[in-house]
Amino acid sequence: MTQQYDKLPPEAFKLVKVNSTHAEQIARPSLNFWQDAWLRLRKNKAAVISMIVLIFIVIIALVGPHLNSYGYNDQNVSKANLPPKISWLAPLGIADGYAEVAGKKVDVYAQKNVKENYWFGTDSLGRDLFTRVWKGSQISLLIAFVAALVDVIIGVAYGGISGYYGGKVDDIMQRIIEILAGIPNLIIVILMLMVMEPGITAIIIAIALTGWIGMSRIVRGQVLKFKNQEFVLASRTLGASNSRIIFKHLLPNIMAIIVINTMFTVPTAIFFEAFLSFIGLGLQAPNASLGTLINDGYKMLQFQPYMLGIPAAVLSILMIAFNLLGDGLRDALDPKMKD
Amino acid sequence: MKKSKLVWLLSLVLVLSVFLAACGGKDKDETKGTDNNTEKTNKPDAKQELNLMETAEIPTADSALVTDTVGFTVLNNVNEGLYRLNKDNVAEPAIAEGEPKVNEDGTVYTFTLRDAKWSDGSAVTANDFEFAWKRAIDPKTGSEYGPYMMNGVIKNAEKIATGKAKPDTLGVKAVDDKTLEVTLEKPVPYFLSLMAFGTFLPQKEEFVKEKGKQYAKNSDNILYNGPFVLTDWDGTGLTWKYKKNENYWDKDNVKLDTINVDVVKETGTGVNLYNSGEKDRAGLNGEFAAQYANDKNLVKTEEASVFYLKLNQKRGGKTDTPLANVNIRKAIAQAFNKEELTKNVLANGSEPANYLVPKNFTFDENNKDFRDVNGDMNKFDATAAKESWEKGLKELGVKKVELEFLGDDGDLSKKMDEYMKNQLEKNLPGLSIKLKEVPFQNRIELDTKQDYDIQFAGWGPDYQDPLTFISLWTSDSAQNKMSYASKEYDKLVKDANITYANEPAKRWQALADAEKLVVETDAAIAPVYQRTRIALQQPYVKDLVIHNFGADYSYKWAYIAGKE
Amino acid sequence: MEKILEVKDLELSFHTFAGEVKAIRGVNFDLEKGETLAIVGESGSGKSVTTKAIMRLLSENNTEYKNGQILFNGKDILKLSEKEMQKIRGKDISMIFQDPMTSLNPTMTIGKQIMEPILKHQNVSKDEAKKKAIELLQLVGMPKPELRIKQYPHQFSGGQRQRIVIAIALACNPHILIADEPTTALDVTIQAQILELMKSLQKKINTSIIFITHDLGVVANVADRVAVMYGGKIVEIGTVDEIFYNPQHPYTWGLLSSMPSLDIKDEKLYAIPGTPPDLLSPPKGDAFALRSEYAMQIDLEENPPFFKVSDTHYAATWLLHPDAPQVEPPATIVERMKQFPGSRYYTGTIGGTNK
Amino acid sequence: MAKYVTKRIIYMIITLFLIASFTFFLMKMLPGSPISSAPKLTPEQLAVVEAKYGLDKPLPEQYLQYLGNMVKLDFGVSFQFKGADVTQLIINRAGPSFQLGIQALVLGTLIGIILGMIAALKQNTVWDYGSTLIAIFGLSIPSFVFATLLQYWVGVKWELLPVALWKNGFSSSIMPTIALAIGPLATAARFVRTEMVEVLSSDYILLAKAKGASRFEIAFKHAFRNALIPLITVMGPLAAGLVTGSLVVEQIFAIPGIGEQFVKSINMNDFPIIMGTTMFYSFLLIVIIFIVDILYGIIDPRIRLAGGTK
Repeated sequence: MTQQYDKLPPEAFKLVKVNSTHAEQIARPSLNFWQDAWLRLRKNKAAVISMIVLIFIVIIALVGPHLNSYGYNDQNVSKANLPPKISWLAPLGIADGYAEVAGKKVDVYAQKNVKENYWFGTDSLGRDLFTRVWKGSQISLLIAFVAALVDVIIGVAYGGISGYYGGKVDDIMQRIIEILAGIPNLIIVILMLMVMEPGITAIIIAIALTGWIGMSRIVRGQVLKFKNQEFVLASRTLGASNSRIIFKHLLPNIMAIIVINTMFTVPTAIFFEAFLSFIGLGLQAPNASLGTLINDGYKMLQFQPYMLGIPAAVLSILMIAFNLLGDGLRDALDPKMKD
Repeated sequence: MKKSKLVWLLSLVLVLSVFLAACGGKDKDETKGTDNNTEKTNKPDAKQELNLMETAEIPTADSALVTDTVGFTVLNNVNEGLYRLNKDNVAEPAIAEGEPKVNEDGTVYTFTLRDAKWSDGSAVTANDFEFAWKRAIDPKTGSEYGPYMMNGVIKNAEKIATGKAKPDTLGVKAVDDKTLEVTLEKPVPYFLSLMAFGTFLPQKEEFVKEKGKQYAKNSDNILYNGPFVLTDWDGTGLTWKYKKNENYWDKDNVKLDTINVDVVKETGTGVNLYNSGEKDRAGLNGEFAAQYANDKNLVKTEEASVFYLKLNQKRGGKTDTPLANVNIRKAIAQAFNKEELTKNVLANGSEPANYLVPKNFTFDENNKDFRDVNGDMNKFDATAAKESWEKGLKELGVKKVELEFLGDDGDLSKKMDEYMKNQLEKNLPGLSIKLKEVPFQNRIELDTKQDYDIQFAGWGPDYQDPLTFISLWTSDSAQNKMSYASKEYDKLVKDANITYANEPAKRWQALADAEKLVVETDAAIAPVYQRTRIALQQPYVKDLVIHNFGADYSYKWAYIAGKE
Repeated sequence: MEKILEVKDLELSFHTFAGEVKAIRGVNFDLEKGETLAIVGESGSGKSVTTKAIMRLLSENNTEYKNGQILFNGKDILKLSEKEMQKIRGKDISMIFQDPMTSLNPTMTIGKQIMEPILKHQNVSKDEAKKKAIELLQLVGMPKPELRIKQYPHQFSGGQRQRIVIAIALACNPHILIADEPTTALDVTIQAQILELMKSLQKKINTSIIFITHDLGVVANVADRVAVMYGGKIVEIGTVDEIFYNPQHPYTWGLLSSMPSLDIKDEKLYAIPGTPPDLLSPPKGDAFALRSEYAMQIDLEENPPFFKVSDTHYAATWLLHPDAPQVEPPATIVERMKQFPGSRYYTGTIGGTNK
Repeated sequence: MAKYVTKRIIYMIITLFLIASFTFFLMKMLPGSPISSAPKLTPEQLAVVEAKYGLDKPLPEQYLQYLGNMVKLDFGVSFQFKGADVTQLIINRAGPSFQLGIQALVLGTLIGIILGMIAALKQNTVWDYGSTLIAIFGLSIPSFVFATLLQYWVGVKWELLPVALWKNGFSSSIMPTIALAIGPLATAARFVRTEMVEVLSSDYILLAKAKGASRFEIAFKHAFRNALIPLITVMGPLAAGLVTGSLVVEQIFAIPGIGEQFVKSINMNDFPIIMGTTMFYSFLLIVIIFIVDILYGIIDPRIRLAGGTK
């Protein structure tokens, strides 16, 4: 290396006083945990799209049933089993109101002399499927959210108490869990549904009845992990009450994992409801849920595939969106993944 | 003697029409293809193997205990009683050799048995009948159909069933190996048609006692005296086979060697199996029926089952409900569109019923359908319904009525319930219907407890007489369960049963009057539809006989022609 | 002395959700056969990244090598294929990681883990490899090696595990051993043992060592030369004595000042003010300028080049520019410099010793 | 170990006892019974039949008798099959269910593992998204829909495999196995991916890489085992999930299994079968969980079974 340097102007070497706090200012803006998570989540394209899709579905599930003049239980048997028809899509050969009947493509709308268009077609009682699909989504989402909420409340409370108080309490509570885990929950749900008056409440109770165990285990694990960490001990030595420790210190730290887990509970509940419909323990008619619609539609699979296809697509989109959002949240909220 | 001839004649006409339907719904021209096929190839193939499906397992193959259609169908094909429903749905002598001797007042029948053998080679004797019937009526056996079929028919049956007499006192006696004497409680005009019913099949005493609890628990533990023997049945399985019974007295007329039966509970799966060539016949329900409406292999069979709404007048047997009001009942009976229901919702060829006793089921001496006497009653009429409704509401002094509608939880039932709810609420302002859909067994339980307002129920005949339907609604009937009590009705039924037992014309009229009373005047029930069985059947399947009461099918005459 | 490794103008970035992190912004150094080079600096200064770059262990998905060369025996490692690289890893260059608790595979016996590189890089039978593994364990001072090779990592203490990791690293007599803070996670007493072990092993097999640490005490103990890194760059490099007793860069001053010292009595421990630079948007000029009380105007504008202090000692600070004003380092540094012949504060006689 | 096993067995017995009691009283609460819903029976006959099923005794006595019989593996006699032995029925029906369950479990986890591995090794590439999507699709399409689609296309349209029924040996089991496997497949794939990603970012993988191990060796010698051990912990729930699937898949493919009969028994109010099957499923699940825990201890050298479950 040579020691030949450019001649520099003398003022270049004037000492300057730099405020050292200045150095901190240009560092990354300080973000709290959730803001940081949100930033990370925003970078995850799949999660963002999923979130938009979910919001869209929730909105349309609320608004959709009012978008046309048909009620979800308005029957018009003479207009039964119409395929979807959307006027602006018809020229493309999709949703044009044609269906295959005995090997021939026929315009079912013309055949049945139906003037109006049914966007998603009609079911075998001539009810508008567009309205029913969104009404069904509404109910499915309601069931899923409430069931997930109940899961969260019971699971967090149980796991939290068990983990936080530890000792004998934990021992007893965990033995109970161990025993409960041996119960095949599907079977119990089915048996419960046989006893209860069928309906939304029964389904929610049945799903929530066994769903909280997983949540409680996770929460307990987290509480056990955090409760002996320095920041909690510090706060305890400062005389913080149990409730303060739980709500100010533990809960915020395990919130992330609760949120992630909920993201996976919701689609499971939707799916479960669909399954119950199949074995005939679902909602009472004329209520619709995605499950009952799929169950109605799957028998018509070969002839009126749209009756299965549309609600199944909505269900799949919901499931995929929830799962991808859950994945995204896990990546965003899990401190292990922080770089 | 006279009676049996009547049955003969009646059956002949009835069966003609049923058979026509069975062979492919001749009322429609699209079945022409089938007809051509039929004529072209009627020579039996070398391989006589039929592949069929059932929708449920065999709950039991014990003729004393059997209650369901699958069980009756199996027994009908592997065993044979004194009589058998023939190809034309007529009960004709089977194990009985020719017509029985009947005494003057029609209460003692003496049957002579033909030389028939059990599958183990031993002879079928009169004692086998005596034993089987006494076993069926013995309360210890716990048979449902024993008392049900025999009470009021065979002497002392009711007393035995209620524990007031010993099973030995039943009016059936093996005079010798070949002679069976049956004493009736009273003259029963339709007695011989009962003799084809599964409950009256013979059982070999020695064998039953030897097997004890294991009797009829699987295909090895039963003896067969019918056209086929059952094999490969483990008692609870989803599959069984019929093999030709080489010991059957009429084996020359049995053409099939093997029938493979599998239980397929999903209609869609059944249709797929049919379409893949695995199975030769597949039953269809509403959704599939509509899609295959134009299929050239579609087979429609009108059944003698009628479905109706039971309108419960005293819920829980305690208080009067709005349905105790006749105008309210009439309003409901007329407030739903049966045409639309059968055509678009059921869509399986079933027909709207404005009656209780099905058409093409029973005929008088002149071959006139019982149906012709009363014709249609309480047809759908929204305006009349509304009028009655308002009148009823005024009488009750209310503006709104909420009723529970009890139905089955099958897919098709649910759809019908939804339709009914919609119709009733639409046509009867102020009515709100709460649907309650439960499994069949639960519905029957709720029926027994009389815990419902409106119930969607149905009835299939057990024997070929209007009485099988009419007797349901007497005030002491076990099937009533809706607190319908009409002295007039009870009297009419008693007339038909006893007073006019030997006067067919008067009896006929009494039955018809009773029907009019219960359906039209009192609107105690609201008939909905008469069911049609609809199925896809390969054209090479010939002479598969479908019955509209008792067992569903007879395979004795069936054969394969033109499959190869 | 033969140069076994030369890092020239290495620049690399990570692509993260937040943007491009310029982790290494031009690093130059070389490593001679048999010597120990210590790289010191704060967390995030790029020490570990530099060594992982040498091993090509950085995730290929988000790492971009923007410039420079890493010459191993004259071959550019950055241009090698993954296959060729695999032949170098563990054989020619091997590495010891910071946390012995996590760097062993929990479901594999340690015997297998030690044998793995032997079987991989040397044409030996399993039995021989096993013998070698036992020898290695003996070498790193593990008692009863024959028994212990059948055991799983969780059956060992932290110090023992680090010995195993060292045994793995030494399995193929590597030319270069990279030790990434090998003692940080250990107790102080174990630390000393491990360091002694490494020193003695180095003598036995004549390996060059790159020793990454932020513990200057350790550096003084083991290193021949020291490179000081800050903000993704080497700011000063020289022999141990040069860095400890004649530091030139204000950051080195800061580092040394913050080291508790037994021989210099000072009540107050020094802490460098401010925080390390954000490498998402590295500052213009000298990255340390913002935290330095010796900052000059030019420090905020232009990157300082390396100024030669001696043949073995270079520092990147404008203070060494001939035109720069003479500044007074912190008192503790002046104290140190007084002991170093050639420093401007040297007080002893030339040729004398300060022992 | 022996102490641990004893402890676990005691818990298993308690669990079974609770389930048995719960089921028993639940059944007693249910409306309807096949006996009281046989309107053709006279009261005298009813009494006989009730005595036959032991229904005439007071509830506590029935309960004790039920528990006593259960210990003898006697679950009474079926209502719908007019006195058929429930235990015998379960034995008759268990074969196909077991075969399908095991095949589906093996197939599902195997493909799930492969998908999960691909996704983790090719993280954030098309491969990753592809296999993740397959997995989520598996989770979001109800098995009965999937089964129906398979049956129609593979069976009827393409005529590749038997449409349904259980009589063509192994080929009959292929489609139901696939339909059943889709659930465990999805679960396993997602689980393996998550575990694998975590393992791949661990220090010992870096060390293995530093040793000069190839990608393949890293993936299979080091990461695979560590990622799969936790998979064992979800095998219990996975197996339980198969029960769910089998209820519908068996019905659709007309397979003489337990699940199919369970659904029917529910609709028929055949309490003895419902109770027997529930106990059977519970027993199975508990045993699987137990085996999984023991297996976990054997496979994972870190776990010693002396302590609790974790």
